[in-house]
Amino acid sequence: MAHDHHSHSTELHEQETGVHTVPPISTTLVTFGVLASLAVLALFIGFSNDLGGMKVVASLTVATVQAGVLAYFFMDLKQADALTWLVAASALFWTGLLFLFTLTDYLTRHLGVL
Amino acid sequence: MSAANDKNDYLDYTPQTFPAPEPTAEQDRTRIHYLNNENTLRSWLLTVDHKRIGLLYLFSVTFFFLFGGIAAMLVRTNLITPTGAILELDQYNKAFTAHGTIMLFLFLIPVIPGVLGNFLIPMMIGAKDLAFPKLNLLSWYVFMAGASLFVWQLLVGGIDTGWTLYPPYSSKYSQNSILYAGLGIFVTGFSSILTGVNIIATIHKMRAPGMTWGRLPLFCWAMYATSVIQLLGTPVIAVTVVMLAVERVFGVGIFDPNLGGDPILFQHMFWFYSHPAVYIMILPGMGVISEVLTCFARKNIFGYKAVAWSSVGIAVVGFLVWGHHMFISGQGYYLGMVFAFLTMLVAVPSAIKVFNWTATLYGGSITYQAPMIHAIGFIVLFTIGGLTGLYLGTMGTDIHLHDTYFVIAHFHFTMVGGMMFAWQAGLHFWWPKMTGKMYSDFWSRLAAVIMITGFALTFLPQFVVGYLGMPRRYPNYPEEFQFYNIMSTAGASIQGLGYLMPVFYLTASLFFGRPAGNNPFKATGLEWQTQSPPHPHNFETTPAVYFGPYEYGVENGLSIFTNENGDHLPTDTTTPKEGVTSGS
Amino acid sequence: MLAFIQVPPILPPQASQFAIEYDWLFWYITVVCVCAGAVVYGLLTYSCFKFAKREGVRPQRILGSNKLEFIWTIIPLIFFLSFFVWGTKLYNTAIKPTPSELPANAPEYFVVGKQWMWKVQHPTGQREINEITMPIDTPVRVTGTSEDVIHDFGIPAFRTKFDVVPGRYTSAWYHPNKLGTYHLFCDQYCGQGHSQMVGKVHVVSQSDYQEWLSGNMRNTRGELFVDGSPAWEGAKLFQRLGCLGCHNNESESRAPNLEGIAGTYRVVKGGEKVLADRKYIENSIRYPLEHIREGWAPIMPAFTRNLVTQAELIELTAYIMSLKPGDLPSRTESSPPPIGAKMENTLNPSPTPMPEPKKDSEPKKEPEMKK
Amino acid sequence: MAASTSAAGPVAHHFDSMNQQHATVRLGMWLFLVTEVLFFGGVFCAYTAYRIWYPQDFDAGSAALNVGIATVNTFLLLLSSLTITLAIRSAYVSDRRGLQRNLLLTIVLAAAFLGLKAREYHLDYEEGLIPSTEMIRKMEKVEVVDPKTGEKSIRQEEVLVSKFNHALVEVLDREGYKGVPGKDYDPYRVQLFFMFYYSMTGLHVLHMVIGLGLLTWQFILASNGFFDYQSRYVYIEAMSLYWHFVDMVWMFILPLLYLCGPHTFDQAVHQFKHAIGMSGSH
Repeated sequence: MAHDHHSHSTELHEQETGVHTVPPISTTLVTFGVLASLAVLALFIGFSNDLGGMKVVASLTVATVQAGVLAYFFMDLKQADALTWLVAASALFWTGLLFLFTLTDYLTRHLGVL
Repeated sequence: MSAANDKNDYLDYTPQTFPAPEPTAEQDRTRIHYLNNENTLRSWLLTVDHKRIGLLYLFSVTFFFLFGGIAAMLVRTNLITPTGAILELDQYNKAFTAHGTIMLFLFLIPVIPGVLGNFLIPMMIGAKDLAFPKLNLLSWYVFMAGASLFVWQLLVGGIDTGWTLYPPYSSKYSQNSILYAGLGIFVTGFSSILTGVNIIATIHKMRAPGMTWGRLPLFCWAMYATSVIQLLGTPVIAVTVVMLAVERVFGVGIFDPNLGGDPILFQHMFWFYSHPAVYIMILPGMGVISEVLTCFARKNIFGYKAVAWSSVGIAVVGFLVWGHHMFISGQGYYLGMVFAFLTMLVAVPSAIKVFNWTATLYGGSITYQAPMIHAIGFIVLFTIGGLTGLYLGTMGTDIHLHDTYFVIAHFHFTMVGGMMFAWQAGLHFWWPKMTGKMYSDFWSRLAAVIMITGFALTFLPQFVVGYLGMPRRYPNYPEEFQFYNIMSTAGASIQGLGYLMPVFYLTASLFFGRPAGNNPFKATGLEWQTQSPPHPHNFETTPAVYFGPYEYGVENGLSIFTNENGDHLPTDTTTPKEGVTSGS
Repeated sequence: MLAFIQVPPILPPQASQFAIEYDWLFWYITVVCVCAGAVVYGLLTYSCFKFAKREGVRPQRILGSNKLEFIWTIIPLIFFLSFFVWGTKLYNTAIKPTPSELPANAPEYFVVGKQWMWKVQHPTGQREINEITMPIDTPVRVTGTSEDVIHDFGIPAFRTKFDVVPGRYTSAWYHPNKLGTYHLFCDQYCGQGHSQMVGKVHVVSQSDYQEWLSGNMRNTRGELFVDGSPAWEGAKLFQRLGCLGCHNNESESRAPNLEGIAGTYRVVKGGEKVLADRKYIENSIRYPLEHIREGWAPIMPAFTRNLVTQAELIELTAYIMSLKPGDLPSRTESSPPPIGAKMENTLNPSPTPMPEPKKDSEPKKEPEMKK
Repeated sequence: MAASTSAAGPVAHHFDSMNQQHATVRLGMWLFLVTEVLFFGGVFCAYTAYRIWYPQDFDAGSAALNVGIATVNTFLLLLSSLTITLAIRSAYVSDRRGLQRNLLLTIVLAAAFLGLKAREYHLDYEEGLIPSTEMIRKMEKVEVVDPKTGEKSIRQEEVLVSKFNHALVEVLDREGYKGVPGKDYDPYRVQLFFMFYYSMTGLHVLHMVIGLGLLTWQFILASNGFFDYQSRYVYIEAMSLYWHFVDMVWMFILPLLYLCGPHTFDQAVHQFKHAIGMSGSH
């Protein structure tokens, strides 16, 4: 009884979440290489003072790419199940909401009278 | 792993069938359950059993409720006369702040997730415990730590900013121990985050075979939605409080007009959490009501999907409406318009719920024990709360009603008329399961009626006096408002009486109450199929589930543990199709 | 004590154009809500009695009905949206009046909120404390800011309310259409004296308003509001001569607070008690070192004739004699914006100025002024 | 069967399988990271709001920061992300020595980061870049108006100025920032920027310290006695998730706080040398 009880529920849960494996060491090193070079790029942009308004845009883009690589390879979203993706996405989505509405205020307040 | 539980391996325990057999009086005496297995103080303070932690929460929140209740009585008593009957201005401000902060952060937010959520969710989904038992215990300790900060803050003089803590008053001008209170909010918030993580992980990963999302009890749905809000909202107020504290320490800061900072920004970030927080407070209550109504009307819930998804809808849309607290605060006009629109949308799911509950009663076979009376009280009062919310969500009408007693009445109708009655309903409904004892039928019904009448008398006049323009947080007010305030105070004292009664008859039931039996209300939920009080591991064998949660509608109810042929296969491996497609 | 309770009003007075428009929407929502409540409670009561448990009657197995649910999703939504549309329109009227509602040249009152009082300045320069007098049937704009924390300028009879925020200007407009005196509340919690931060709104006839302006009308505190009265001129001098730099109501002020000293006995160096009458005050301005208040440093410069003429001395004294607790403006007060100032672009709110060096270095001028 | 559910084995009593347990732990950590995202999201949001209002002032503030240390710290943190990823691998393949080595490396890198950070704060403190209402007296030409005649005269006078603003102007001059206080930027709003600088880096440092604690704990577990790789490696993994997140936050702090103002590479080098005392004073 205990036995099939187990076999049963493991099977049930394995279909929920696949078994994780650790990526080959080469992948890890390559990922690090990419991240490091992106960091160099970010600093390069930071030290070049002729971009004007585009500077912050450029460096934030780099940062976003960096974060993406980090999340996908190091934080292993690569093997993660749909649920994990959903969780990660929801974090970004709600942060987006916070930004969207709050900044709407700061961008449009002067248009209204009150 | 869990030190408290692997001591005795429940030797005399026979593998369980579903529903569990009613124990004989003899067995009942010898049986091991979560209350009598180990009774040292240590075993309680270091327990990782979700049921015991639920009880720990029960004791603490009840204590804090009395605390906040006393503050409320002070406030109401003071308002008997236009010039303030008993308190100095400063004392009054501290009293209503204490009432607000304690009731919100130490009672309404933790009460149902902490007590009923902890106790019931694993049992409702057929699990042995929450996903992270140690984390669960930790979150209770964190909660108590935060709570003691609040208490400490009261002892050293209390704060007088109102629970909203608006700067620059809270950051520069108030001379009180804001820092302790802020830290208290931060810490208790952390505890509710941990609870949220725990509950979401549990509902996702620990469901018994066949317990699909379509068969999940509505209480679990509501708790799931609540936890989502706790996870996404709480960190924002935490960091906001941090920034406030920084400003207080440095003397200059982020919301400081002297530096060109904007006090309104604090309000944005505060309400980003604090508006969804009111859904943290009401959603679990809605879950409870769905359970109670179905059981006492012997009916399937009317429109399971609608009720379930409206919880999720509220959780999501609830994050998009915070600006309706700021229509006249000087936020952008266009933003305000967007918020007003979304506010009208978030009103819809609540309306759906109310209609569905009403429809659930139709064609039932209704009995009126205490939980049912509370549940019906919930519907009646929450309807008023919801409808009056429309005045405040409408930009135009909010101009006049904002920060008046109309607002006070509105949110007490939702928070107390809603959540408090739901809490009472739930407590009375699951008390026999928690303790194995039945409370006095007469007294419990009487208390319910007293609470409802007292409540109505307290808060209905406040709508009128609010429309007349009496501002909130006023210890002194023009004479012409006195009549309504006296009515309120009278009602408040009746209410207070009502809330005291359960403390007595529930305690009495522990000693003199008759054994409740496994399933006194003949409910269909999994939690009712184990013995009461339940076994430390809830179920020895994980049950397999075959039908939806509210199959009252057929003779004797369909046992959710038997397949169509009525075979008892608690550990069957051939679960229905959707049984395996659970998960995200 | 119940005997003393007034007969309570049911509805607030309706004293402005906006109030009328407001109440239409208010009662529309009320009617809709009452109907909705009636439906819910009707069904509830019906089921509760009809389907109470009876022997032998089995509950039906109803799982739901998409049709019904659709209906009671859509119908409320329609009503809610009607609230939204009408409400937004009303809100728009409240903050963006059309020229017909509020002419561009409408008189503009300035309001400064301060813990815990309202200072009102009329377009014509008169000031009131916790009172605002306005002529009937004349649209006016009220613009407010705060010296310290967030306050809220609310007048129930006009159904309006707006937060006054430090570091920026917010405003509202009124079109009073009913004579009378109405409540003025601070609706945004602002600290200990929040409930003391109340006042009166006087809506008076045009003729009375003219009389009021000419100063022959007394406010509820029985004071004249003469523009150009000695006390009034004195107040301006008090500001200009920088007396406020030391004689202020702040904890670190370097000179005695002058509020309400008139007619009291003041202890001076040597323990002697002196009656603070007009003579005493004039002397203390001309020859400060004659009477030094016990516990204060002799740092006050002598305001000799070439600094303060006799006429000015009288006005200054009149002002100091008239000071009541709370009348003294706070040191960092940015005096209310000039007449005709419009909303500033709130994208860069002007911070209230930090204390300027001039005030602190004032006592240092003492030697030069002596000679 | 009671045994299978008791806490004897590596599988906790309330789980049915190791796999379920691992999945749950991962999910739990991800859920926690969601809250962390919103936690930092809050303060970043406030930052953005004011950045929209006061771009020049924020640039000026950034110009006063020590970008040299920030640069070095960036790479320290990236390296630590690498080593902790290797640590998971070692745990997965039950290589205790490798696990210890990688955890230790991570700890060292984190400590180095924190050390430099502390030095940075110390420098800020020495330069007086702490926002406050504090005033200092200094001689200045002021225009005095005779209250009677209204005639103006210039006179050397001791006046009160905001301590921070005074210090800021000096630092910016030293760093060669071409901007006139009061014209191109308002020192008070730079104070606002510095509030963000301290809040954001402060919260980040707090998270680093917590992470350091976790690392040390796992290192101790790995070093002495029983270390059940099968059940443990997922905890290392969960911890690494947290650590990577902290790294990720820094990736955004760097451009928003340090790099948004005008900086040059030589300046960075010089600042870093000065910070670790390899060059004399400025």
